[in-house]
This record gives sequence, structure tokens and C-alpha cells, in this order.
Amino acid sequence: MNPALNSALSINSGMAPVATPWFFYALAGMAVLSGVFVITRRNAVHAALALIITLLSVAGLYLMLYAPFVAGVQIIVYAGGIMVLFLFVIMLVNIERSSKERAFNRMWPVGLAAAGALMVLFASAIVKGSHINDMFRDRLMPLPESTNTQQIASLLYGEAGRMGQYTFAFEIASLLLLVAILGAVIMTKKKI
Amino acid sequence: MPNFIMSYLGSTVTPGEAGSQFWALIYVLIIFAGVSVAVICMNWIERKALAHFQIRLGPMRVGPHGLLQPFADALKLMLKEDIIPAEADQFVFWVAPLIGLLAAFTVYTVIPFGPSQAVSDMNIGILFMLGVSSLGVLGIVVSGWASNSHYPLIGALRSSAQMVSYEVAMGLAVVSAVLMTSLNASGTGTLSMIGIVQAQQQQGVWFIFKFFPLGFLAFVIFAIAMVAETNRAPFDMAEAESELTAGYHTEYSGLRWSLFMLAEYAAMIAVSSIAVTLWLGGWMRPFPNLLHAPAWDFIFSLFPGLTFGGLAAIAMIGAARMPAHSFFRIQRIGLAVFAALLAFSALLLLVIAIAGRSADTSVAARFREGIDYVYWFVLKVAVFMYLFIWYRATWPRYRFDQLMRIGWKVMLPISLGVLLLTAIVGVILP
Amino acid sequence: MVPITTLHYLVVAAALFVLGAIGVLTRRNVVIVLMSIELILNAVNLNLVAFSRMWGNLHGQIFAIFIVVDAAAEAAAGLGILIAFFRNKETVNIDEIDLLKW
Amino acid sequence: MSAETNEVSSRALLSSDASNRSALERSHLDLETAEKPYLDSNELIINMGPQHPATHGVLRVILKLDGERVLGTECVIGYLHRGVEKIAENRTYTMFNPYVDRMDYCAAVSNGLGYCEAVEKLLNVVAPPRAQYIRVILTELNRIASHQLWLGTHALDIGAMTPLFYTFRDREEILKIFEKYCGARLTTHAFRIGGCQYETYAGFEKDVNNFLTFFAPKIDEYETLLTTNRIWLERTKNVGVISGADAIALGVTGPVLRASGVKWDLRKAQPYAAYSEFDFEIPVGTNGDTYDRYLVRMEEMRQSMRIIEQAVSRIPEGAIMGKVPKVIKPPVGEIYHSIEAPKGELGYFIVSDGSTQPYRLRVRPPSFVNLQALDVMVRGLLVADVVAVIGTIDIVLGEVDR
Amino acid sequence: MFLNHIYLIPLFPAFGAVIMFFFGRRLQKATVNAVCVGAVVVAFLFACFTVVEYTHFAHGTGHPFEKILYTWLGSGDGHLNFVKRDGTTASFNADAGFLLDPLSSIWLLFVTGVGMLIHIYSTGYMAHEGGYYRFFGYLNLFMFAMLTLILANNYMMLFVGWEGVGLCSYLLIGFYFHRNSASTAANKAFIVNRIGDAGFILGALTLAWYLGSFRFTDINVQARGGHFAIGDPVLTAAALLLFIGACGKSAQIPLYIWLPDAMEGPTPVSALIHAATMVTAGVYMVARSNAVFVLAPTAMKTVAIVGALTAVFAASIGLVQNDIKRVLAYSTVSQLGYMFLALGVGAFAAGVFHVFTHAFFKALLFLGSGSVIHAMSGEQDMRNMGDLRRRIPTTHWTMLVATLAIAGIFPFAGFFSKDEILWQTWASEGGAYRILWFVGYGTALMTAFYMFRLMYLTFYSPSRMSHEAEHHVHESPKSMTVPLVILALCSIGAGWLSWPHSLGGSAHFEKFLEPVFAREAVVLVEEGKSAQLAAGEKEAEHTDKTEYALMFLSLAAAGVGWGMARHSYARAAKGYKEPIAVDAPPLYKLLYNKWFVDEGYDYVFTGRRKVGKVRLGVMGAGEASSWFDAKVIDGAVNDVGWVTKAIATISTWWDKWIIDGVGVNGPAILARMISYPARLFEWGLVQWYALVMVAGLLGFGVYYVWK
Repeated sequence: MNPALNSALSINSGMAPVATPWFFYALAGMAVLSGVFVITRRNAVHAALALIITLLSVAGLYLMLYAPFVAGVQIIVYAGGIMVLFLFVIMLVNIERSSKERAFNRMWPVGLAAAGALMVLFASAIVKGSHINDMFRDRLMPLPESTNTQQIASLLYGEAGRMGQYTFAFEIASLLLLVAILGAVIMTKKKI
Repeated sequence: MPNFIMSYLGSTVTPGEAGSQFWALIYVLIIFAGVSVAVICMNWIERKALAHFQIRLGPMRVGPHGLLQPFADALKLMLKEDIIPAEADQFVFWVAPLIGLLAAFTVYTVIPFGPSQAVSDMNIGILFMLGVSSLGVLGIVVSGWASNSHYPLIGALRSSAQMVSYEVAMGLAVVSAVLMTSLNASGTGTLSMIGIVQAQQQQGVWFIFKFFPLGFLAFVIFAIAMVAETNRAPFDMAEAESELTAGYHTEYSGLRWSLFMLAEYAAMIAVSSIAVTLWLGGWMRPFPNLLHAPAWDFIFSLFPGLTFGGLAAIAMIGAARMPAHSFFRIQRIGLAVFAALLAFSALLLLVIAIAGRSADTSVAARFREGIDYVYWFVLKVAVFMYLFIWYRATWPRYRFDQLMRIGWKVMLPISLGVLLLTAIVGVILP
Repeated sequence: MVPITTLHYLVVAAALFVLGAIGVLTRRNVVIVLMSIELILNAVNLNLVAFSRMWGNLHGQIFAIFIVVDAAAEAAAGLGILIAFFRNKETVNIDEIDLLKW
Repeated sequence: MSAETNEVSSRALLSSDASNRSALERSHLDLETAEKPYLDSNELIINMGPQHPATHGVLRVILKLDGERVLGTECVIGYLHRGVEKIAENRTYTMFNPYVDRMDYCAAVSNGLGYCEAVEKLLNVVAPPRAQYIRVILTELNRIASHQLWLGTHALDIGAMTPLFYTFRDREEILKIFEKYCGARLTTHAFRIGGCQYETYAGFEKDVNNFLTFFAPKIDEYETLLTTNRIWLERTKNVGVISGADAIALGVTGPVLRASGVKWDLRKAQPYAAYSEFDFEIPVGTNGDTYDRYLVRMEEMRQSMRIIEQAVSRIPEGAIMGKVPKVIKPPVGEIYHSIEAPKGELGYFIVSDGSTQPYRLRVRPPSFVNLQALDVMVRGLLVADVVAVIGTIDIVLGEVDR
Repeated sequence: MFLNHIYLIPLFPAFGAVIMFFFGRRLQKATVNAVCVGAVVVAFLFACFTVVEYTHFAHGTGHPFEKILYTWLGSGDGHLNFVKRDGTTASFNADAGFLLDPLSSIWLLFVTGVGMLIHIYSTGYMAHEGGYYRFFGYLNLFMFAMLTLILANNYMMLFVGWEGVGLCSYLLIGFYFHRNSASTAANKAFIVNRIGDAGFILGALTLAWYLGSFRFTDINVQARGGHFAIGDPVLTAAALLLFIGACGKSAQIPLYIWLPDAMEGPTPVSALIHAATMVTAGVYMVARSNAVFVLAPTAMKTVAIVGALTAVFAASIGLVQNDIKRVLAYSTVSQLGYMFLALGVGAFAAGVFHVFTHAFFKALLFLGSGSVIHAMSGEQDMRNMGDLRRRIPTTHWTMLVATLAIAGIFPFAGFFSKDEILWQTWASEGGAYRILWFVGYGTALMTAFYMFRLMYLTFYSPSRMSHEAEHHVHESPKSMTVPLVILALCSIGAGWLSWPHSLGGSAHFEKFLEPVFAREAVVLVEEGKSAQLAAGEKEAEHTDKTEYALMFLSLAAAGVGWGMARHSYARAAKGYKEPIAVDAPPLYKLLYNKWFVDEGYDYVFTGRRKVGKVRLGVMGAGEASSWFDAKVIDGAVNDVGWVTKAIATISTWWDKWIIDGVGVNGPAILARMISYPARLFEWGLVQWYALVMVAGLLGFGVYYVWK
């Protein structure tokens, strides 16, 4: 944050987030609504588009949580990468038949019931937890936004001369990605 | 109120950073309008330049030298019947161009036209930019699928594969530039677009010349990848008219089609802006460190006015050279008015430059600085725009497999090597 | 207006999680099942980032990044399997994937 | 297990067509009863044309694709069929003459030359030498024009827009000469049975010489744009390869045949008109790919210029019309006469029953025959190459469909 | 400046080799030429500057320049230690170090110089061959290894180069690997060299064990430090072992057999590797170890005798060979024998001088023969040549110069060096080696004979070519003849560097080398007193008369050899008879078949039951051991195997029916019967499993929430 801020032009105080509760409700509503679309749309492309909206909304929520780097990763990896892959695959396996078939399996009532039970469980946990003192703290700790990326980087890679806390895990994650790439290529290639 | 405006003009940070929604909104509107105008200009320039490359005249009828042609086109496209094929997926067909447009325009929130001339200075600026511009591919994929036709589908698959592939090399090239920002005392780099330009300012060198072949190589890789990324010739596989009639927008017409065009040109300007920001010193004028005396500042600040003056002179000559026939009278008058407008702008700019030449803190000086920043930025972007046209006039089209081969087997290894070498040199050299 | 607290985020995350669970449990189309899994992972990520904000350190965000990596790997492998499967059976319905049933 | 069989079978599907058997042994692509696709290939059948920017008119090519790879093609022709051969049976020999211009409208002069010479042969008439020279000059000019048109459209198909405008600019000069000579630019109807209708206009030689000096640097200009352009090389080298043997077996003629290394040009092999009196080379390619065809045609333009130069400098004086009866009634008999049109061997087979109208007239159009080779050339290539190959065969649908 | 970057000299050709290795296949010939030849030219120039700078550095004291880059094997911190003979520990420590003293500077100059000329020559000679880049890559790699060898400052580093040149020799002999004979020859060279290498590494390690260091400077200091008696047994053993290595690399009896076969490689390779440079590595190594050898008179004697024997033996074979390259190959072996003779009698400087001159004229001979072969379109048999003098004049003249040089005609190079060796042999040890002088003298006679035989058969005698070959004869391109001319000039002039005192010269060469072969070494003589050792010390100044006589005699020998050759071959027409074959057929047969040594080795070591065409009923050693291995040892192994198999059969039956049948399958069948109802619950739907997971999650959640 530049200290040479001209006070005449700032309507809010310097550190105050642009985000207002309205933003939160809009984003959360959009995320949940699109989530509903994801699981109810018959057409997979529609579902994918709905999922993209969910992902972008969640990215917005990350920004509200002062996690811009995670938000950026969310956009670039999820929305830009994974979802394009999904759309690609949907187009490759697109068959007319699927739009005329049942969208849900035979055990959908059981599944719905189980998911409902899960929801009840979450609700009760949240309700119970919010009574316990300090379990879900109301006041949010300040996180510096302007150096978020740098701090994540120093956690991941360490600072000069010192290995980061998560460097090894990060390398393993890259290995996982490599394995996934190789597996996907080998499985899908027609003639190896 | 004037005080409010003036005080803003004197601000040294972006509105987003200052938390000023009002100014941010104004900025968004200015940029939206500016980009739209730029696209229109680009449209006209491309048609004229391409025509002159090809020993034609290009549009000449609508307005003097076809100056009003883009507006006529836009009007025509807007008034055309909006056709959605019967078998198409209506909703997706409708939404696809919007996705592309949204992605192309959202990018502009972080493009720094000057140290404070941006909507916001995001901490993750370049990451955000890459991410959002990669969303553009969704619009293309979805449009190809929604058309429910073979050619658009093939075009969509081609272009999405192409964009995803070239994004890799592009990203690596960008990373090597970002890596260069960390070559300071604290060893901390930045992803912020403004920060990147400031890093170049501090290090006293545009990143294209940094570690000489390395920065240049990364830049070249980016410059190639950005042509592929925007589906322009010679990588315009997705809309190869001789193969796929028109690629993913074969079934589109009217306004929707024009939205695709708008998105494409906006994306071209956006990626060029990235290239300018990352490697060509963004808003900085040439030799800011070498020729840093106030006199030089003044000389360079005359450039915008002179440019406009030159354009006005060209327009004037054009008006003078019109055939002396009554048919051309209106055109001649129109061109003369246009020239007068340009001349007026030139005068205004010169006045500002002269008024703001000495006092560092005055509003006029701020104004002059802001104009300088935007001018140099736009000039650099304009060079890229011209290159896009030049490519299109010169080269045949690559074949799809050749394109992918270049992307994966040439560009990716080179960019990886450049990245590695940049890292090594960055550790060893300073 | 009530200020937004961690709890708010937790509710959104729980809702997304349940939606994902429903999708995984009831949909027939494998692609949508995979998308539902992404939904679940996003819910988890939201929780992690929210808690990271609550405690004021960045470990939660690091975990979120790891989960994004994992999601990418999972999507790649899952869709690869799907394509291989589709080539052999010409279907993407999960209840028809039962060759191993005996 | 399955992977292995898949691999074997798919290879059998692809490569048995591509390499194991020669081009002619391949069974013709049967689109309707195509065998069930193998599990690992998603076949896609798309229609290229008749409305398509790159099929040079109204050609319709049905492509069977595996992804973007071409498994087979089938050309559907006839969208421009006008029954030219049938019309000939109801017109006198003289009346039919203008019709031939409408076949290969890019090389109308060549068509007329072939027809006139065929009828002259039937009548046992020889055109006077001055007429022969005029014929050669105009025919060779027309060859250059045809090649220019080909070059522009071919480059456009491959994505290079600019050469098209350059070639059209220069083609205009030829058309101007045509217009001055006979009043028409495209369908010239320049020749008559027995010679030429028109004497050359004053300044004809000067015009032609001017054109030659104007055009020589232009070819270099085209070549500057394309010949060493990396993308052009990548797009054309080893694309659409056809061997000389295959080409001969398929009856392919013209530059396509010569690019495959077969030195066969009717102007040398069976000299007609006055060609035996000129000194020129026959350019031959080696690889039979698209690039070689391009080079052969570029060189042919240069050779045409050589011929024109010699013809103009040596044009004899004299009559331009031979002794032809007022009413053309050839004796009973049949004749086949062929000439080297820009696109290949253009032949006329005329059966005369002694009346004023042909009993049967059959045209052997080069485009029609050359188009056969499309399937051989494009199997295993990509969709983009199909466009390039169609361009390189240089078809004119008016001639294919007649 | 150059001296400090001496390590760059080997790296230039190494760079060329690396380029060829990675990109060679894609490069144009011109590029290959530019890279490879350029690398060697640069190396040569660099070497010249380096030596010039060294002479300034040394100021004529011969003080060696040592540049140690880093410790390459072992380290100073206690790793890789070994126990020395005296019980103290020393660390195994080999540097990547470079040593430049007069000895190595001489080698450096002629290796790079001759190598450069041969590279240039090869661009012409190999122009029409396949694998052009491969050839040059190998050549460059060879240059790298050879330069490493001669610039090394310790035995281990030298060994790296030693093995490197061996490898390159192998690769280049087998360059035409599709030819069976070539690949066999390559294998032969490689295997025979390995025997020598084993000796070398053992000798080096023995020295290290005894003296505690690999560095030449350390070893020299120690050996000359007066701590060891003359004839110290360990040093003698070490010297002998080193000499075995030298035998292998420099083709001495009994390991010389690979060199003639090595002529299967391209001719430039024969010239570079198998005549001028690599084969002199043995000489270099012995000269380098002179301090040790001086302390081991037995070893010295062995060297001298082996050298003399090899010289005469190889020369005798060379008398009758018909393949032009083979004659030269045996000549090389013979000349190498000369060099070892010189070393053995303590005349190190004379030996080195002979190496120096020999490099020029032998390289010239090989390259000339290559030019002849080139002209004859691949024909190598001298019986099918003749009368080439006018057709290929440049080749003829240059080869004539080389022949005069090798035959020892005054004032060509060979005269000085060979005469020096003979004179030293005559004079050393007060004449103890005079018998060897006679051997050497005979060899000189034979040398002159076979060399002029070659000349007459090739250039002077009436043409015996076939018509096609005659039609194609042509002079070689400039790239081949220019090196020939340069080498010819060198062949004339190289000898003048050491114009002997007796002829009024000043023997610069010996003076230059003097510091290396320091005569004032202090040794421990038997009485326990320190004394000056005068190894190879001559009283040259007093016996000028004898020296003149010997000079005259050797000139006479050369003249006689020339005359005999002229008499026998000057008019050799088609189908001529060898005079030896006419006069003494058995001798001819013996010589022609190279004393049946190859066959003997075959019989002894590889187990063929015949020597040449003669069948012997008895097994050779190789076959005997093979038989022993196959029948006795393998037989025992097989018997044990049979017993095991029998036991295993019984065990299998038991396992299959009793263990598996009752013990394993029984419970399994039981379990299957019991599990059947349980299996009904699983119906193969993936989502069912997901449901179970959700149920589990619920269970945990409920437990934790309402605990």
C-alpha cells in the first residue's frame, strides 16, 4: 500500500476492503445456485458452464478472504485448465443418447437421503460449534494482501538459504502431476 | 468537486489501490470505451493496411478514405437478423460470445497504462491476466459445440487445443520475465503489472534486453505464442476460411459475430499490452535513465502532440489531393474536419506539454505525465498491432499438426531452457 | 448488516459439499460425477482458506493450493480413464461400468 | 490383449490403404456400408462443398476422417453439368466452337485451339503459318494467365492472401491483350476452324513484348513471396505425393504428371500448331509433391515466355485463314486430337457421319481426369492438406462437369 | 596467459567431438570441417603459444610447469586412503592436473601439428566416405585423449588418456564396421592393448604404493632423492610392469601383433594414431618414468633387448609384405623397436628425438600411401601398382623424401635420429650393448631395403595396374597434397634440430630435454654412499672417430639396402618373383606369414587346433582351458543342477497336491461357500461404494459432534 495516498480521493479508509457483505451474499448465492445447476442439468455442457460460474464465484470468495494468489490459481488452473479439459472430453464423448436417458441412477433416493443426513450433520456441527467459545472466531485476523504471493512463496520455497516448510511436499505434488499426465496420455493414446 | 477531480489527477496510486470505487468505475468506463474505439480503429487500419499490402485501396467509399467504414459495419451488424440455428443449443449459443468478450475485457482491469493509470494494481496481476485471458478459450469451445455443426466443432477443438498448448510456452516465458523482477536487493519479485514495470525502471533496462539473449528469447517466444493465443495468422487454424469456412463462428452472424470479432481484437490488444508491460518497459519512454534531464523529459513529452500533428498533416494532404470534382466535396470537407480535429488535439497536447514542463507538482505536470505514459504505452502496443497485420499479409497458414509440433517440441523446450538459464544467470551474475 | 465471519464461509462450503455429494451419489454421467467431485474439493478449499484467514496464517492457503494440484491430477487421470472406457463401451454412464462385477 | 489387437487392426485399416497396396488396388471408399469403426477410431464424415471456399467452384468432396486425418475421399461432381457434349451433336461444327470456351473458362484459348485443330484434322485442312504463330502466342499467354489464377487461389487456400492480388494484377495485362485482339477477355473465341478470324491489331507485337518485359520480374516477385517461405515449404513439401507410375496409371497429365518426374508434354511429344519450331524446356519435378508441382508451374510460366518471345520475333506474314469450305461437312470418320492445355492433356474425339453436325463429340478434359488422383494423394493427410491438394491439382469445375 | 589455460588445449578437440556426437548427423560437411579441423588448428596454435610461453617461463632450466585444476580422484580429507609399503597411510590422490616440461612440450607440438595436418588431409581423403562426421568426431576425441595423455601430471590422469586413445584407436580401426576384418582387427587391437593396460595400471599402482604419489614430479623427486638402491626390486618390478604397458601401446614383442592389423582403419587414422602419435605413447611413458627406470637396470636391459628384437623382427617381416600399408605398419613396429632400444640403453633423448622425426616421416609415408591408395581407387597391393611416378608427382616426391629420411640418408631427419641411437647403443655402458648395435645395424639395412622396395614397386617399376585402375589414376586434391608437402619439409628439416656435435652441430634438442632426464640423480649405491649416477652417460667428445665410422657405416647400410632394392625391383614387371622367394623359399614363407606368430597366438590363446594350415592334433592352451571349463566345471554345475531338479520335482508334487490342494484350496473353497451371501451386497456400482464412504463419514461426524 502506497503511503502517499491522497486522502481526498479515498471514500473508505485505506485498508478497508472493497468487499461488502452484499458482495459475499451475491457470490455465495451464485456459487450455490450454480452448484445446484451442476448436479441437476441433464446436458453435461450446461453443467460444466454452471460449474465454471461456481468456480469463479469461489475465486471471488477467496479474494474476499485476502487470498489473491489462491484465487488466481483457482482461475488459471480450474477455470482455464481443468474446465477446458472437461469441455473437451464432453465433446469427444458427446452422444445423442445421453440426453434422452435417465439422468439419475436407480439408487438416487438413498443417495439423496445420505446427502441430506450429511447436511444435517454439518448443520448441527456448525450450530454446536458456534456455541463453543472461540471455535469459529468472529473476528478475522488481518492478512496482508499486498505481500500474499511473496509470503506463500517463502512458505513453499523458503527464503534465501533456507528450505521452505512445504518445499518437499510441493515437489511431491509436482511428481503427482507428472504421474497423472503420463497416466492420462497412456490411457488415451490410440497407438503408443 | 473540481478539487476532487484535480486531487485525483495528482494521485500516485491506482483507484483500486486507493479503494475508490467511484474512480475505479470511471476508469472501467474509460477503458471500455477506449478499447472499443481502439478495436474500431484497428478494424479500419487492418483493412487499409492489408489492402495496401495487397496493392488494393481498401474501403474508400464510406467517409473519406473509408474512415466511417467501421461504423457502417457496426451498424450493419447490429441491425442484422439474429439467426440461431434450429439444432443449436440456444442458451449456450447465446452465451458463448459473451464469455469471450468478458474474458477479453476483464483483462484490462490490471493493464497499467501508467504508474497510476490502471483500474487496480493487483498483487497477482500477471497471474490474473493469464488466467482470465485463458478463459477466452471457453467461449470458443462452447460456441463451436453449441453450433451443432461439424466445421465449428473442428474449429473449436483446434483452437482450444492450440490455445491450451501455447499457454504453456507463454506462461513459461512470462515466468522468466517475472523471475527477472526479483533481481533486487531484497530478492523479492512481484507479479504485479505495475511492479514489473517499476522493476524494469529500477534495474534500468527493459527486460527484453536483460541477460541479452535470454530476455529477448523469452520475448520472442511470447510474441509467437501470443499470435497463436489470439488465433491470428499464421496460426489462424480455428478460423481457417479455406478449410473450415469460418471455424468456430461459422454459424454466427450479426451482432453475435461482431462480439466475437470485438473479443478477438480486444484480446490482441490485451496480449500485446502484456508483452509491452513485461518486456518493453510498459509506460516508460525510451531511455528514461540515460536521458533523464528535464530537458529530455520535455522533448519526449512533445511526441504525442507531434504525432497527432503528423496525422493531421497527412489527413490534410489527403484532403488537398482529393479530385476536384463536386462528387468529392463532402468527402473533402469531412477529411478536412477530421484533420482539424486531429490538429486541435495536437495543439492541446502541445499546450499541455509546454504548460506542464517545469513544475513537478502542478496539475498540468501531472496531466502531461499521464499523457506521456499512456502515449508511450499505446505506441508500443500499436507496433504489435501493426505486426499482427503484417503477419497476416505475409504468411501462409500453418497446418494444425505443424502448429502443435512447434508449440510442444520447439517453443516449450526453448522456453523451459530460457527459464532455467534465466534462473541460473540470475543467481550467478549479480 | 451483520459482518461476514468465518461461519458464513463455512455454511457456503457445507452447502457446496453437500451438493457435490449429491452429485456423486446420484448422477449417472461420469463427467458430471467428476465435476461433482471438483465441487466437493472446492468446498474443502473454501473451508481451508476461510480458516487460514481466521487464524491469520497462510498454511491453509498452501493446502488449498495442494488441493488444486490434486484436483488437476484427478481430473486428468479421471478423464483419461473415461475416454479409454468410452472407446471400449461407447457409454459414459457410471452404472454401466461394472465389468469387474462377478 | 485388446490394446494389441486394436493396434494391429487399426494399423491394418490405415496402412493397408496407405502403403501396402499400390494406389490402384485400393477398393473405392464405400461410404454407405462403411464397416463398423474400430474401437479406437472415431470416424467422422464431413461434406466439403459444394458450398466451400476452397473447392474452386461447386466440387463436393465427402471426407471420411479419423479426427483430422483423412481415411478416404469421394468426389461428387456434376453440379455444373451443362451437357456440352450433347449440345455438340445438335450444332454445326462452326456453331459449336464458342461452347468449348465455357469448359475451362480459365484457359478458353487452349480449348478453342484443341477443337479447331481437331476439326481441321478431320477436314484435312492446315492452318496457314501466320495463323499457327498467332495461335501459339495466344495459347501461351493463356497458359500464363491460367497458371496465375492457379497460383493465386492455391496460395489463398494455404492461407497466403497476398499473392492472389499480385497475380490478378498481372493477369489483367494478358486479358487486356485478349480484349484488344478479339474483344473478349474470358471466353475469347479467338480461333476459327482453318485459322484465325482476326488479323492481329496494330501494336500487337509491341503489347506482347511489353508484357514479357513487364512480367519477367513479376514471377520473381511471386517466388520471393513463396518459394523459400518456411511455412509454405512446410505446407507443401511431401504433401499430396503421387508417384510417376501411379500418375500414369490414373491418366494424370499436365504439370501434375511432370512434377512426379515424368517428362511428358504434348508440345514436345506430339508437336501441334507451330510448337516444333520453338526452343523450350519441359520442367520436371522429382518428388511429385505439392511443392514440386508449384515449382513446375512457375517454371512453365517462364518457358511460356520464352516461346512467346520467339514466336513474336519470328511471326511470318501471310494469310490467316486456310482453305475451308463454306459449309463444313467433314468426311465420314473419326478423329482424336489432343493438345497440352495448361492443366494437362485436352483431347477431342469427334465422330463424323458426313453431315454438318458431329455424330458424337467427346472431350477428354484434363481436370476431370486429374481429379481422380485426389483420393490417392490425400489419404493419410490432414483436412488442411486436402485443400492444398485440391488447389495443386488445379481443377476447373466447368471442365470437370462440362 | 596461455600457460595458465593449458587445460584448454585438450578441450578444443573435445568440444569438436561433443558437437559431432550430438549434432554431427545433421551437419553439412563444410560445417564438420570447420568445427573439427578448426578445433585442432586452434589447439595447435594454442599449443605453439603455450610452448613459447613455457620457454620464457623455464628460462632454459627445464623447470616443469604444473597446473592443477582440482582433485579429481580422492581428496585430501582422509577418504580413499591406502597403506603404503612402509606402513604409513597416504591418500589416493589424483589431480586433474597438467604438466608441461620439455618432454611434454615436444610431444604437444608434434601431436597437434601432425594431427592438424592429418585432419586437413582427411577432409580430402574422407570426402566421399560415409560417416564423415563420425570419423572426425572420433579423430577429435582421439586428439583430446592424446593431449590429455601427454599433458597429464600424474599416472592416473595419464591412464585416462591412455585408455582414451585406446578406445579411439578401437573405434577408428573399426571405422568400416560393416567389414568383418575391420571389426575383428579392432577387437584384436583392443584386447591386446588391454593386456598392456593391465601391466601399466599395476605398475602405476605399485609406484604409488611404494612412493606414495601418482604425480610425476613427486615420483621424480623421490626417485632421484637418493633413497633407493640401484636395482631396487620393487622399482624394478614396477618398471617392468610399466614396460608391459608400453609394449601393448607401442606394439613391442610380444604384443605387437595388433598394429599391422590396425591398418584396416582409414589411412589417415593409420598415419595419425598408428604411426605418429598414439603408438609413441609407450615411449613417452617410459621416458616420463625415466627416473624409475634408471634405478632398475634389469628393466632397462629388458627394454633395450625387447626393443632391438622387435626392430629386427618386424623389419624382417616387412621385407616381403605386399600390402603397401602393411609394409609401413611393420616398419612402424620396427622403428618403435629402435626407440625402445634407445630408451633401454639410457639414451632417452635419442629415443625421444627419434620419436619426433619418426612422427613426421612416418605420417608422411602413411599419408602418401593413402594418396596412392586414393589414386588407385582403393587398391593396396603393391603387386598391382607401378610407374606411378609421373601420374602422381607430388605424392611421389614427398614419399621419396620420407623414404630417404627413414632409410637414414644424410641430411634427412632419419639419419640424425637413427644414427644417434646406433651411436649411443655402441657407446653406452662401455660397449656392453654392442651386440644390440649389430642388431640395430642389420635393421637399418633391412629398413632401407624394404622402403626402397616399396618405392620401386609403387613408383618406378613398369606398370602392373589393371586397365580400369590405370584409367582412374589421379593426383589427390590440394587438401591432401598440401599436408604432404608440409610433412616432407618437416621430414627434411626435423633432424637438423639435433645436429650432432661430431658434425659441428650443437644438439639443441638434447639440450632442451636435458633437465627431464637429469643425469645428476643421486642414488643410493650398494655401499650406502650417495653417488652420482651416470645413467647413459657417454664420453661422446672423445670418440669422434668411432662416431664418424659408425655414421659412414649406417650410410653405407642405407646405400646397400637401396642398391639391393633397385637391383631386385626396378624392373619388376607383371608376375615378377620376389628374390627371397626365389633364393630361399622356406625363409620367404616364414617371413611372408610373419613368423607364424599370429597362428601361434591363435593356437595358444584362442584354441584353434592348427597353426596356419597345419593341423596339430593337440589342443592349445585356450582350447584346453575352454574344455576344462565346459566339461569339468560346468559338468559339476550341471550335476548339481540335476540333483536340485529331481528334488524340486518331488517338492512340486507335494506342494501341488498336499499343500495347495488340502492346505490352501480347501480353506478357500470353504471361504467361498461362506462368503457367498455377503457378496450379494456388492453389486458393482461405483456410487454404492461412494455411499458407503458417505456413511462412514457420517459415522465419524456423528461420533465427533455428539461425543
